[in-house]
Amino acid sequence: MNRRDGFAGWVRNLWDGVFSTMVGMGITIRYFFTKPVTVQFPEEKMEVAPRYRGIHYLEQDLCIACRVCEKACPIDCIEIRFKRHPGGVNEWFEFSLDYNKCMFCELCCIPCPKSCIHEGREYSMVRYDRSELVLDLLTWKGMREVDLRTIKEAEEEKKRKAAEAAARRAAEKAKKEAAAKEGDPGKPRKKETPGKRDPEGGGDER
Amino acid sequence: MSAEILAFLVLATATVAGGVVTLWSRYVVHSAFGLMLSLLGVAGFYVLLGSDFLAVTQVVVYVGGVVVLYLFGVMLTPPDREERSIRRIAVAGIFAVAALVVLLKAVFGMEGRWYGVDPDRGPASGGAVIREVGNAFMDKEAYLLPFEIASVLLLVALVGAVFIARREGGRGS
Amino acid sequence: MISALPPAAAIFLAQGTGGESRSLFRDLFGAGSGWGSFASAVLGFAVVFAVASALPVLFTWAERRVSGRMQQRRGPNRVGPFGLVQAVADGVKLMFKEDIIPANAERFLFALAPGLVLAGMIAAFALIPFSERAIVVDAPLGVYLLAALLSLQVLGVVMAGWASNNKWSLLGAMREAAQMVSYEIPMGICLLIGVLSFSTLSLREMSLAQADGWLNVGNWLIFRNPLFAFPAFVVLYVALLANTKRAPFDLPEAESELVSGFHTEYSGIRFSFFFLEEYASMFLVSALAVCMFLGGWNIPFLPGSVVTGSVGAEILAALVLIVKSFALVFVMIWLRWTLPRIRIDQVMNLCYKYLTPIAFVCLIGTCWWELR
Amino acid sequence: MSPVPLHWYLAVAFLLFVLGLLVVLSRRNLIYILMGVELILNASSLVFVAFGSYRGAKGLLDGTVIGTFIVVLAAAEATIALAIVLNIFGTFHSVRPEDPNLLKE
Repeated sequence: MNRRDGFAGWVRNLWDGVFSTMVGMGITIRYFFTKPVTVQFPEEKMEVAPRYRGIHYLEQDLCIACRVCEKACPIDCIEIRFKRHPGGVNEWFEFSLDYNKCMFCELCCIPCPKSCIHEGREYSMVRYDRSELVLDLLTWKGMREVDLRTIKEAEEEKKRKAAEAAARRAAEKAKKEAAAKEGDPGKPRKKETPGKRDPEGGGDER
Repeated sequence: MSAEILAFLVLATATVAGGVVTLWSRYVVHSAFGLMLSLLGVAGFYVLLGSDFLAVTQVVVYVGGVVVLYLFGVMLTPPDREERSIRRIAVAGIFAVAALVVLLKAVFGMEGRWYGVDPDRGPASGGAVIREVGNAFMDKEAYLLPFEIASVLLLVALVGAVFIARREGGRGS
Repeated sequence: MISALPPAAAIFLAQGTGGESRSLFRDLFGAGSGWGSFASAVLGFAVVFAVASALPVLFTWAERRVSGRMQQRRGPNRVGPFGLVQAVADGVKLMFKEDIIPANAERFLFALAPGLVLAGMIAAFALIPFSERAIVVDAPLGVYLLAALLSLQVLGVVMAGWASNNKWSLLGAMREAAQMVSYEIPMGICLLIGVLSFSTLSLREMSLAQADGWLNVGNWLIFRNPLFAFPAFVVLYVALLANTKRAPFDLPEAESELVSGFHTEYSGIRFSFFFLEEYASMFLVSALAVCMFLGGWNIPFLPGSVVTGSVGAEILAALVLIVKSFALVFVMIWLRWTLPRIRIDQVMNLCYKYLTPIAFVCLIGTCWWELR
Repeated sequence: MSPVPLHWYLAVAFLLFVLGLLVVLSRRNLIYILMGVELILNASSLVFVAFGSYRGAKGLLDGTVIGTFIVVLAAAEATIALAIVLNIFGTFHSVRPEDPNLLKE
């Protein structure tokens, strides 16, 4: 603060002190009457993003035991044990994921031909012992229905956006070709500044 | 044994023990706390003697002010773990005992002339109410002049202390 | 054990100063001195100790809830309804924690200091008039004695800081000593304004004198003498805030610079003594300001004559006093989460350049107001 | 119920006086000496109040007033003396009474 001399400065300092305290107190009391943003963790959980990668969920009845995910896993944390009976019936023993190692890269879910393994929305991995972090997805019931639905919706959304992006790309390509036919390729390209990009259509960026 | 005597004995122990700590301690801080104990004991005596105003004044001024001042003084000067010298205390003791003898002679030598003082009657009770003390301070017939002089003394002490402690020019300014 | 002695001694002293006082326990045991007064002192100590340790429990809870809400959190809400029992749980935890005395500490002074700090606080609780009769000691010197007991705890803090043998503790103790001794000046002058206005030192008589005004609030000192008593009340509040070492004046225990200052080395039950003292003194100084400036136990908008005499009225009056004090405590908590800690030179500037002159002006103005 | 005899108070006051005198005479540190002076002042104040109290209410009043004056005196003395001690320490880097001896030379 700049130096203030004399009695007028004294009064102004005093006024500043009182006034700024009042302003500050006004701000804190306003916060006092707002709702707390705390989430009571074990009972209620924070809503995660739709494409959050949490503990996996296996749609067992769809799975054909092709072991693609096991092979795709870069850190080898998936272990699958089953017995294939004649007639395509699989007797499952184990489909376990070692969450001590898993880094939630989603590389197991992408190649799945039946897309029956998903990254769920459960993120709490508090256990008393490390061995308890090896979860058998056949018996683990951590996934809620709503999670499954949200995942489905998110995936549909992803597909829809990918389709949209593809359509737009096709349209642009067609436009570009049309422009190229007119023999003036510079102008339309100039319009494609990053600021004009549609914020919703992020799919084409990946 | 009545409660007063018990309280007196406790307070006397505290007072004298505090004085002994002040005399005998190796650390100045211990001495200051011994002094505090002693002063609190004296405040307790004032309560027993019926002078509660003086007791509270003692606590406010001495314990809350002067002792804190000494602690400041102690902490602003280097630690001085000067060893207690029996010889010096013995020499000082001779003087102290001589002074004590003179005092005792003076006090008890004129015991016949302790006007109105009855050593066995017990302390006054309900006396020295704050209102009376205030009136005595403001009474022209009683203590107005000493009171004014004391206020001037305090003012002079305040200005003097500020002037002495002020470091101007030279070292450390 | 050592720590428990000073509070008992202090309450005895406080009881003894009640020369012509009337109080609950004196009446109970007969007005005479001697063993009767000793017994009444013991009982008074028990009651005051209970009150002085029950209120901080409430206030720690309130502080944590309020500060939580001010930061958009919830605060403790697990133990008991709304987390009310949390403070009790914490107290029990502190009691069973290991009580560490550092190897190089002064053992005796280290053990004595928390008790000394708590002593003045608990004794001072005996002087608060919760209602016309619910007062342990109605000392004729009430306000003066209270100021004395408040000033006593500086020594406990300095003792704790020195005995810990820790440089941060010592620095915190020195800050505390400088701060408390300085802020006693504006505090004393503002208390003098109340004493001047009611021409009594007894807190009970002050509260009685503030009854029966316009809407039963007209006689409160800040309304009776608004021009000078209101600034004096604000100055007193700030000085008391500094006296209780609350933020923004919590330099003696500044966590960020001094790792909690004078009680760095304390743990377990002894630490809880310091903790208790801070919260008890929050209530104590608020009650002092209420008794002097905000009408004590008088209920606003309800004439005092309606509710005097019965036991229920006494309880209602005590509740009113507690609610008023709690409002001031709330403002303390509120200020804590509003203002950052100020520097030591700013603390001293505020005291000597701002509060003391304002207090003096208010004092002289009050003299004029009362004589006019 | 027997009250405390006056002589007990006098005994404590004298003991305090002697202790203060011993501190003043035997210690070689200015702060100690000031503390000794405080003890002596308190002893004298105690004697005043004790005598006054055993004379009755009027005497207690006088004793209280004189005791208050002694407290005032002691406070003034402590501030000034401590300021001087700190000044001596600033000049001579010592708090011993024999060290400020420039006038000797």
